[in-house]
Amino acid sequence: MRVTILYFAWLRERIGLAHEQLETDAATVTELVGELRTRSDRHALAFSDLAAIRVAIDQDLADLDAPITGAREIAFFPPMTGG
Amino acid sequence: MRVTILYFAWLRERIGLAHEQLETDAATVTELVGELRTRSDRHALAFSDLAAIRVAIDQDLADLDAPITGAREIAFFPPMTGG
Amino acid sequence: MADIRVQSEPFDYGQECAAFAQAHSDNGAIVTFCGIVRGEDGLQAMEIEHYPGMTERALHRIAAEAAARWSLGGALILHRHGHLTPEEPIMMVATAARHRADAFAAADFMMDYLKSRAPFWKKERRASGESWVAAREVDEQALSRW
Amino acid sequence: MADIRVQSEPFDYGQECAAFAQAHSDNGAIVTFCGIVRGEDGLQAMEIEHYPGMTERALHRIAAEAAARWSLGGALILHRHGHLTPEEPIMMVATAARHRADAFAAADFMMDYLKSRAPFWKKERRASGESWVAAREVDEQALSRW
Repeated sequence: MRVTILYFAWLRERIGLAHEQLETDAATVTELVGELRTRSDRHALAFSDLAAIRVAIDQDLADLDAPITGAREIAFFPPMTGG
Repeated sequence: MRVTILYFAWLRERIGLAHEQLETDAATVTELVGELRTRSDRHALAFSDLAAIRVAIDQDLADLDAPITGAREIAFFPPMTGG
Repeated sequence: MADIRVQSEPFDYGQECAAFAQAHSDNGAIVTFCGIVRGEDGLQAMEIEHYPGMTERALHRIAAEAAARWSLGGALILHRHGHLTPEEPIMMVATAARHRADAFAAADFMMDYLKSRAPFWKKERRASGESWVAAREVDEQALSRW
Repeated sequence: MADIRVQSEPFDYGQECAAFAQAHSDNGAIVTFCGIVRGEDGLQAMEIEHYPGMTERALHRIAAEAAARWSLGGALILHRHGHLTPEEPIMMVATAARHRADAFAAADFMMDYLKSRAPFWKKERRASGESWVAAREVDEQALSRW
Protein backbone atom coordinates (compact mmCIF):
# COMPACT_ATOMS: atom_id res chain seq x y z
CA MET A 1 0.00 0.00 0.00
CA ARG A 2 1.25 3.45 -0.92
CA VAL A 3 0.92 6.22 1.67
CA THR A 4 2.03 9.80 2.02
CA ILE A 5 3.79 10.51 5.31
CA LEU A 6 3.72 14.09 6.62
CA TYR A 7 5.88 15.59 9.35
CA PHE A 8 5.27 18.81 11.26
CA ALA A 9 7.13 21.08 13.68
CA TRP A 10 10.25 19.57 15.25
CA LEU A 11 9.58 16.18 13.66
CA ARG A 12 9.81 17.83 10.26
CA GLU A 13 13.01 19.60 11.27
CA ARG A 14 14.68 16.55 12.79
CA ILE A 15 13.83 14.29 9.87
CA GLY A 16 14.63 17.01 7.36
CA LEU A 17 11.52 16.30 5.31
CA ALA A 18 8.00 17.77 5.25
CA HIS A 19 6.62 14.68 3.52
CA GLU A 20 7.62 11.47 1.81
CA GLN A 21 5.95 8.68 -0.12
CA LEU A 22 6.17 5.17 1.23
CA GLU A 23 5.24 1.67 0.08
CA THR A 24 4.30 -0.30 3.19
CA ASP A 25 2.54 -3.41 4.42
CA ALA A 26 2.33 -2.10 8.01
CA ALA A 27 -1.05 -2.83 9.58
CA THR A 28 -0.85 -0.29 12.39
CA VAL A 29 0.78 3.04 13.13
CA THR A 30 3.21 1.31 15.48
CA GLU A 31 4.34 -1.05 12.72
CA LEU A 32 4.71 1.87 10.35
CA VAL A 33 6.85 3.75 12.88
CA GLY A 34 9.06 0.65 13.11
CA GLU A 35 9.63 0.83 9.36
CA LEU A 36 10.20 4.60 9.38
CA ARG A 37 12.87 4.27 12.05
CA THR A 38 14.96 2.16 9.67
CA ARG A 39 14.95 4.75 6.90
CA SER A 40 17.71 6.96 8.30
CA ASP A 41 19.46 7.93 11.50
CA ARG A 42 17.41 11.11 11.49
CA HIS A 43 14.18 9.10 11.36
CA ALA A 44 15.43 6.87 14.17
CA LEU A 45 16.26 9.88 16.30
CA ALA A 46 13.01 11.68 15.56
CA PHE A 47 10.95 8.61 16.49
CA SER A 48 12.99 7.71 19.57
CA ASP A 49 10.35 8.89 22.07
CA LEU A 50 6.87 7.90 20.96
CA ALA A 51 5.28 9.52 24.01
CA ALA A 52 6.19 12.88 22.46
CA ILE A 53 4.52 12.09 19.13
CA ARG A 54 0.94 12.37 17.91
CA VAL A 55 -0.47 10.88 14.74
CA ALA A 56 -3.30 11.65 12.34
CA ILE A 57 -4.63 9.14 9.83
CA ASP A 58 -6.25 10.82 6.84
CA GLN A 59 -6.44 14.04 8.88
CA ASP A 60 -8.09 12.51 11.94
CA LEU A 61 -6.22 12.12 15.21
CA ALA A 62 -5.54 8.46 15.97
CA ASP A 63 -3.84 6.23 18.53
CA LEU A 64 -0.45 4.69 17.86
CA ASP A 65 -2.00 1.21 17.78
CA ALA A 66 -4.68 2.28 15.28
CA PRO A 67 -4.98 0.24 12.06
CA ILE A 68 -3.83 2.07 8.93
CA THR A 69 -5.21 -0.24 6.28
CA GLY A 70 -6.54 1.85 3.40
CA ALA A 71 -5.05 5.07 4.72
CA ARG A 72 -3.64 7.51 2.17
CA GLU A 73 -2.12 10.19 4.38
CA ILE A 74 -0.47 9.66 7.75
CA ALA A 75 0.94 12.61 9.65
CA PHE A 76 3.30 12.67 12.63
CA PHE A 77 3.76 15.69 14.85
CA PRO A 78 4.37 16.82 18.44
CA PRO A 79 1.50 17.65 20.81
CA MET A 80 -0.41 20.60 19.41
CA THR A 81 0.06 24.11 20.78
CA GLY A 82 -2.51 26.31 19.08
CA GLY A 83 -4.68 28.99 20.58
CA MET B 1 -33.32 59.26 63.27
CA ARG B 2 -33.87 60.84 59.88
CA VAL B 3 -33.42 58.62 56.80
CA THR B 4 -33.96 58.96 53.10
CA ILE B 5 -36.00 56.12 51.64
CA LEU B 6 -35.54 55.30 47.94
CA TYR B 7 -37.80 53.17 45.74
CA PHE B 8 -36.92 51.66 42.38
CA ALA B 9 -38.68 49.89 39.51
CA TRP B 10 -42.20 48.64 40.30
CA LEU B 11 -41.88 49.64 43.95
CA ARG B 12 -41.38 53.22 42.84
CA GLU B 13 -44.35 52.97 40.49
CA ARG B 14 -46.68 51.32 43.03
CA ILE B 15 -45.84 53.75 45.80
CA GLY B 16 -45.84 56.69 43.41
CA LEU B 17 -42.63 58.12 44.87
CA ALA B 18 -38.94 57.81 43.96
CA HIS B 19 -37.85 58.87 47.44
CA GLU B 20 -39.13 60.27 50.72
CA GLN B 21 -37.69 61.52 53.99
CA LEU B 22 -38.67 59.75 57.17
CA GLU B 23 -38.19 60.23 60.89
CA THR B 24 -38.02 56.79 62.46
CA ASP B 25 -36.97 54.88 65.54
CA ALA B 26 -37.04 51.54 63.75
CA ALA B 27 -34.05 49.38 64.68
CA THR B 28 -34.23 46.98 61.74
CA VAL B 29 -35.37 46.97 58.11
CA THR B 30 -38.34 44.83 59.10
CA GLU B 31 -39.47 47.39 61.69
CA LEU B 32 -39.01 50.16 59.14
CA VAL B 33 -41.14 48.28 56.61
CA GLY B 34 -43.84 47.97 59.30
CA GLU B 35 -43.86 51.76 59.62
CA LEU B 36 -43.79 52.35 55.87
CA ARG B 37 -46.83 50.10 55.38
CA THR B 38 -48.90 52.47 57.51
CA ARG B 39 -48.08 55.54 55.42
CA SER B 40 -50.62 54.89 52.65
CA ASP B 41 -52.60 52.17 50.94
CA ARG B 42 -50.06 52.30 48.12
CA HIS B 43 -47.23 51.65 50.58
CA ALA B 44 -49.18 48.79 52.14
CA LEU B 45 -49.80 47.23 48.75
CA ALA B 46 -46.20 47.69 47.57
CA PHE B 47 -44.83 46.05 50.70
CA SER B 48 -47.41 43.23 50.81
CA ASP B 49 -44.97 40.54 49.63
CA LEU B 50 -41.59 40.94 51.29
CA ALA B 51 -40.17 37.92 49.44
CA ALA B 52 -40.30 40.03 46.26
CA ILE B 53 -38.35 42.91 47.81
CA ARG B 54 -34.65 43.59 48.25
CA VAL B 55 -33.09 46.25 50.41
CA ALA B 56 -29.86 48.27 50.42
CA ILE B 57 -28.61 50.17 53.46
CA ASP B 58 -26.36 53.06 52.51
CA GLN B 59 -25.91 51.48 49.06
CA ASP B 60 -24.97 48.00 50.31
CA LEU B 61 -27.31 45.05 49.90
CA ALA B 62 -28.67 43.91 53.27
CA ASP B 63 -31.06 41.41 54.79
CA LEU B 64 -34.52 42.38 55.95
CA ASP B 65 -33.58 41.76 59.57
CA ALA B 66 -30.44 43.91 59.31
CA PRO B 67 -30.04 46.74 61.84
CA ILE B 68 -30.48 50.24 60.40
CA THR B 69 -29.12 52.30 63.27
CA GLY B 70 -27.10 55.18 61.86
CA ALA B 71 -28.21 54.55 58.28
CA ARG B 72 -28.80 57.60 56.12
CA GLU B 73 -30.17 56.03 52.92
CA ILE B 74 -32.32 52.94 52.69
CA ALA B 75 -33.47 51.69 49.29
CA PHE B 76 -36.18 49.17 48.45
CA PHE B 77 -36.44 47.48 45.07
CA PRO B 78 -37.34 44.22 43.33
CA PRO B 79 -34.72 41.55 42.55
CA MET B 80 -32.18 43.01 40.14
CA THR B 81 -32.27 42.22 36.43
CA GLY B 82 -29.18 43.76 34.88
CA GLY B 83 -26.83 42.29 32.34
CA MET C 1 -7.62 48.77 38.02
CA ALA C 2 -11.07 48.08 36.63
CA ASP C 3 -12.71 50.41 34.12
CA ILE C 4 -16.33 50.86 35.29
CA ARG C 5 -18.77 52.85 33.17
CA VAL C 6 -22.50 53.40 33.65
CA GLN C 7 -23.99 55.51 30.88
CA SER C 8 -27.15 56.20 28.93
CA GLU C 9 -25.24 56.75 25.67
CA PRO C 10 -24.84 53.86 23.21
CA PHE C 11 -21.40 52.27 23.04
CA ASP C 12 -19.57 50.61 20.17
CA TYR C 13 -18.86 47.03 21.22
CA GLY C 14 -16.27 46.45 18.50
CA GLN C 15 -14.38 49.63 19.31
CA GLU C 16 -14.44 48.81 23.02
CA CYS C 17 -13.09 45.32 22.30
CA ALA C 18 -10.31 46.77 20.15
CA ALA C 19 -9.37 49.42 22.72
CA PHE C 20 -9.43 46.93 25.59
CA ALA C 21 -7.27 44.39 23.74
CA GLN C 22 -4.89 47.16 22.69
CA ALA C 23 -4.59 48.50 26.24
CA HIS C 24 -3.90 45.00 27.59
CA SER C 25 -1.88 43.55 24.74
CA ASP C 26 0.82 42.44 27.20
CA ASN C 27 -1.70 39.86 28.41
CA GLY C 28 -2.13 36.70 26.40
CA ALA C 29 -5.87 36.26 26.82
CA ILE C 30 -8.82 38.60 26.35
CA VAL C 31 -12.43 37.59 26.99
CA THR C 32 -15.40 39.84 26.27
CA PHE C 33 -19.12 39.44 26.80
CA CYS C 34 -21.79 41.60 25.20
CA GLY C 35 -25.47 41.58 26.14
CA ILE C 36 -27.84 42.63 23.37
CA VAL C 37 -31.54 43.58 23.52
CA ARG C 38 -33.46 40.68 21.99
CA GLY C 39 -36.31 41.93 19.85
CA GLU C 40 -38.42 38.85 20.40
CA ASP C 41 -42.12 38.61 21.25
CA GLY C 42 -42.77 41.97 19.68
CA LEU C 43 -40.48 43.91 21.99
CA GLN C 44 -40.47 47.56 20.94
CA ALA C 45 -38.15 49.09 23.51
CA MET C 46 -36.50 48.57 26.87
CA GLU C 47 -36.02 51.01 29.72
CA ILE C 48 -33.24 50.30 32.18
CA GLU C 49 -33.50 51.92 35.59
CA HIS C 50 -30.59 51.92 38.00
CA TYR C 51 -29.55 53.24 41.39
CA PRO C 52 -26.93 55.94 40.77
CA GLY C 53 -24.11 55.70 43.25
CA MET C 54 -24.89 52.18 44.40
CA THR C 55 -24.54 50.90 40.82
CA GLU C 56 -20.95 52.10 40.41
CA ARG C 57 -20.15 50.89 43.93
CA ALA C 58 -21.57 47.42 43.20
CA LEU C 59 -19.74 47.14 39.87
CA HIS C 60 -16.42 48.19 41.40
CA ARG C 61 -16.92 45.62 44.13
CA ILE C 62 -17.70 42.86 41.62
CA ALA C 63 -14.59 43.71 39.59
CA ALA C 64 -12.45 43.85 42.76
CA GLU C 65 -13.77 40.46 43.86
CA ALA C 66 -12.90 39.01 40.43
CA ALA C 67 -9.39 40.50 40.65
CA ALA C 68 -8.97 38.95 44.11
CA ARG C 69 -10.00 35.50 42.88
CA TRP C 70 -8.16 35.34 39.57
CA SER C 71 -4.93 36.70 38.18
CA LEU C 72 -6.12 39.55 35.95
CA GLY C 73 -4.29 42.21 33.97
CA GLY C 74 -7.41 44.33 33.59
CA ALA C 75 -11.21 44.36 33.63
CA LEU C 76 -13.99 46.45 32.14
CA ILE C 77 -17.69 46.65 33.02
CA LEU C 78 -19.82 48.97 30.91
CA HIS C 79 -23.59 49.08 31.41
CA ARG C 80 -26.20 51.31 29.82
CA HIS C 81 -29.33 52.67 31.44
CA GLY C 82 -32.29 54.52 29.99
CA HIS C 83 -33.94 53.83 26.65
CA LEU C 84 -32.78 50.96 24.42
CA THR C 85 -34.17 49.38 21.29
CA PRO C 86 -33.89 45.80 19.97
CA GLU C 87 -30.47 44.69 18.76
CA GLU C 88 -28.68 47.43 20.67
CA PRO C 89 -25.88 46.39 23.05
CA ILE C 90 -27.01 46.72 26.67
CA MET C 91 -23.72 46.10 28.39
CA MET C 92 -20.37 44.41 28.13
CA VAL C 93 -17.64 43.04 30.31
CA ALA C 94 -14.04 42.37 29.32
CA THR C 95 -11.17 40.69 31.12
CA ALA C 96 -7.46 40.40 30.34
CA ALA C 97 -5.17 37.77 31.84
CA ARG C 98 -2.00 35.86 31.18
CA HIS C 99 -3.96 32.63 30.99
CA ARG C 100 -7.29 32.00 29.35
CA ALA C 101 -8.78 30.10 32.29
CA ASP C 102 -8.52 33.23 34.46
CA ALA C 103 -9.95 35.49 31.76
CA PHE C 104 -12.93 33.16 31.14
CA ALA C 105 -13.71 32.52 34.81
CA ALA C 106 -13.48 36.18 35.78
CA ALA C 107 -15.76 37.33 32.93
CA ASP C 108 -18.29 34.58 33.69
CA PHE C 109 -18.18 35.43 37.42
CA MET C 110 -18.64 39.17 36.82
CA MET C 111 -21.65 38.49 34.59
CA ASP C 112 -23.27 36.25 37.20
CA TYR C 113 -22.85 38.81 39.96
CA LEU C 114 -23.80 41.73 37.77
CA LYS C 115 -27.06 39.97 36.83
CA SER C 116 -28.41 39.68 40.35
CA ARG C 117 -26.27 41.92 42.55
CA ALA C 118 -25.98 45.18 40.62
CA PRO C 119 -28.99 47.50 40.94
CA PHE C 120 -30.40 47.52 37.41
CA TRP C 121 -34.01 46.83 36.49
CA LYS C 122 -35.33 46.26 33.01
CA LYS C 123 -38.76 47.22 31.78
CA GLU C 124 -39.99 45.98 28.44
CA ARG C 125 -42.38 47.79 26.18
CA ARG C 126 -44.64 45.98 23.72
CA ALA C 127 -47.79 46.90 21.85
CA SER C 128 -49.65 45.15 24.69
CA GLY C 129 -48.09 47.40 27.34
CA GLU C 130 -45.12 47.71 29.65
CA SER C 131 -43.82 45.16 32.13
CA TRP C 132 -40.86 44.79 34.45
CA VAL C 133 -38.62 41.87 33.66
CA ALA C 134 -38.84 39.27 36.43
CA ALA C 135 -35.62 37.96 37.97
CA ARG C 136 -34.88 34.42 36.88
CA GLU C 137 -34.32 31.77 39.51
CA VAL C 138 -31.52 30.37 37.34
CA ASP C 139 -29.63 33.67 37.67
CA GLU C 140 -29.78 33.52 41.46
CA GLN C 141 -28.71 29.87 41.41
CA ALA C 142 -25.76 30.70 39.17
CA LEU C 143 -24.08 32.49 42.09
CA SER C 144 -23.66 29.22 43.96
CA ARG C 145 -21.11 28.17 41.33
CA TRP C 146 -18.53 30.58 42.75
CA MET D 1 -23.17 27.41 10.69
CA ALA D 2 -19.74 28.13 12.09
CA ASP D 3 -17.42 30.62 10.42
CA ILE D 4 -13.97 28.97 10.31
CA ARG D 5 -10.97 30.90 9.03
CA VAL D 6 -7.30 29.91 8.94
CA GLN D 7 -5.12 32.65 7.52
CA SER D 8 -1.65 34.15 7.58
CA GLU D 9 -2.98 37.70 7.28
CA PRO D 10 -3.49 39.78 10.44
CA PHE D 11 -7.08 40.30 11.53
CA ASP D 12 -8.74 43.17 13.35
CA TYR D 13 -10.14 41.79 16.60
CA GLY D 14 -12.40 44.80 17.22
CA GLN D 15 -13.84 44.73 13.72
CA GLU D 16 -14.43 40.99 13.96
CA CYS D 17 -16.22 41.44 17.30
CA ALA D 18 -18.39 44.18 15.83
CA ALA D 19 -19.23 42.17 12.71
CA PHE D 20 -19.99 39.03 14.71
CA ALA D 21 -22.25 40.85 17.18
CA GLN D 22 -23.99 42.62 14.29
CA ALA D 23 -24.54 39.39 12.39
CA HIS D 24 -25.97 37.71 15.50
CA SER D 25 -27.79 40.63 17.08
CA ASP D 26 -30.94 38.51 17.42
CA ASN D 27 -29.06 36.58 20.10
CA GLY D 28 -28.89 38.09 23.56
CA ALA D 29 -25.37 37.00 24.43
CA ILE D 30 -22.04 37.29 22.64
CA VAL D 31 -18.75 35.94 24.04
CA THR D 32 -15.39 36.46 22.37
CA PHE D 33 -11.90 35.30 23.18
CA CYS D 34 -8.71 36.72 21.69
CA GLY D 35 -5.24 35.20 22.09
CA ILE D 36 -2.38 37.67 21.82
CA VAL D 37 1.36 37.03 21.37
CA ARG D 38 3.00 37.82 24.72
CA GLY D 39 6.30 39.60 24.22
CA GLU D 40 7.77 38.32 27.45
CA ASP D 41 11.22 36.85 28.06
CA GLY D 42 12.63 38.74 25.10
CA LEU D 43 10.35 37.11 22.53
CA GLN D 44 11.09 38.63 19.11
CA ALA D 45 8.73 36.69 16.89
CA MET D 46 6.55 33.63 16.66
CA GLU D 47 6.07 31.23 13.75
CA ILE D 48 2.89 29.20 13.68
CA GLU D 49 2.92 26.05 11.58
CA HIS D 50 -0.26 24.15 10.83
CA TYR D 51 -1.55 21.18 8.86
CA PRO D 52 -3.58 22.58 5.95
CA GLY D 53 -6.72 20.57 5.40
CA MET D 54 -6.69 18.88 8.77
CA THR D 55 -6.73 22.25 10.53
CA GLU D 56 -9.98 23.37 8.93
CA ARG D 57 -11.44 19.91 9.47
CA ALA D 58 -10.52 19.92 13.17
CA LEU D 59 -11.89 23.43 13.72
CA HIS D 60 -15.17 22.61 11.98
CA ARG D 61 -15.48 19.53 14.15
CA ILE D 62 -14.81 21.49 17.35
CA ALA D 63 -17.44 24.09 16.39
CA ALA D 64 -19.93 21.36 15.47
CA GLU D 65 -19.37 19.62 18.80
CA ALA D 66 -19.96 22.91 20.62
CA ALA D 67 -23.17 23.48 18.64
CA ALA D 68 -24.32 19.96 19.57
CA ARG D 69 -23.69 20.53 23.27
CA TRP D 70 -25.05 24.05 23.69
CA SER D 71 -27.80 26.10 22.11
CA LEU D 72 -25.88 28.47 19.84
CA GLY D 73 -26.94 31.03 17.29
CA GLY D 74 -23.49 31.18 15.73
CA ALA D 75 -19.80 30.55 16.22
CA LEU D 76 -16.53 31.82 14.79
CA ILE D 77 -13.02 30.42 14.98
CA LEU D 78 -10.26 32.43 13.34
CA HIS D 79 -6.61 31.35 13.67
CA ARG D 80 -3.50 32.77 12.09
CA HIS D 81 -0.44 30.87 10.93
CA GLY D 82 2.96 32.04 9.76
CA HIS D 83 4.92 34.94 11.18
CA LEU D 84 3.65 36.92 14.18
CA THR D 85 5.19 39.56 16.42
CA PRO D 86 4.54 40.43 20.09
CA GLU D 87 1.17 42.01 20.91
CA GLU D 88 -0.40 40.79 17.66
CA PRO D 89 -3.65 38.79 17.91
CA ILE D 90 -3.00 35.11 17.19
CA MET D 91 -6.54 33.88 17.07
CA MET D 92 -10.06 34.44 18.28
CA VAL D 93 -13.27 32.57 18.91
CA ALA D 94 -16.75 34.03 19.22
CA THR D 95 -20.06 32.52 20.19
CA ALA D 96 -23.62 33.84 20.07
CA ALA D 97 -26.49 32.39 22.09
CA ARG D 98 -29.84 33.30 23.62
CA HIS D 99 -28.40 32.74 27.09
CA ARG D 100 -25.01 33.73 28.42
CA ALA D 101 -24.29 30.37 30.04
CA ASP D 102 -24.34 28.71 26.60
CA ALA D 103 -22.18 31.41 25.01
CA PHE D 104 -19.57 31.22 27.79
CA ALA D 105 -19.42 27.44 27.97
CA ALA D 106 -19.19 27.00 24.20
CA ALA D 107 -16.38 29.55 23.83
CA ASP D 108 -14.45 28.05 26.75
CA PHE D 109 -14.95 24.54 25.34
CA MET D 110 -13.82 25.53 21.84
CA MET D 111 -10.67 27.12 23.25
CA ASP D 112 -9.81 24.04 25.28
CA TYR D 113 -10.20 21.74 22.28
CA LEU D 114 -8.49 24.09 19.89
CA LYS D 115 -5.46 24.27 22.23
CA SER D 116 -4.68 20.58 22.13
CA ARG D 117 -6.72 19.07 19.30
CA ALA D 118 -6.21 21.42 16.36
CA PRO D 119 -2.93 20.94 14.44
CA PHE D 120 -1.06 24.16 15.19
CA TRP D 121 2.49 24.38 16.49
CA LYS D 122 4.18 27.51 17.79
CA LYS D 123 7.86 28.25 17.49
CA GLU D 124 9.32 31.17 19.42
CA ARG D 125 12.29 33.23 18.32
CA ARG D 126 14.54 35.01 20.80
CA ALA D 127 18.04 36.46 20.64
CA SER D 128 19.15 33.14 22.16
CA GLY D 129 17.64 31.11 19.32
CA GLU D 130 14.46 29.38 18.23
CA SER D 131 12.43 26.83 20.16
CA TRP D 132 9.15 24.99 19.75
CA VAL D 133 6.58 25.73 22.43
CA ALA D 134 6.00 22.66 24.56
CA ALA D 135 2.44 21.49 25.15
CA ARG D 136 1.31 22.22 28.70
CA GLU D 137 -0.06 19.38 30.80
CA VAL D 138 -2.71 21.77 32.14
CA ASP D 139 -4.08 22.19 28.60
CA GLU D 140 -4.49 18.46 28.18
CA GLN D 141 -6.10 18.18 31.60
CA ALA D 142 -8.54 20.96 30.74
CA LEU D 143 -10.30 18.62 28.30
CA SER D 144 -11.49 16.43 31.15
CA ARG D 145 -13.79 19.27 32.23
CA TRP D 146 -16.12 18.63 29.30
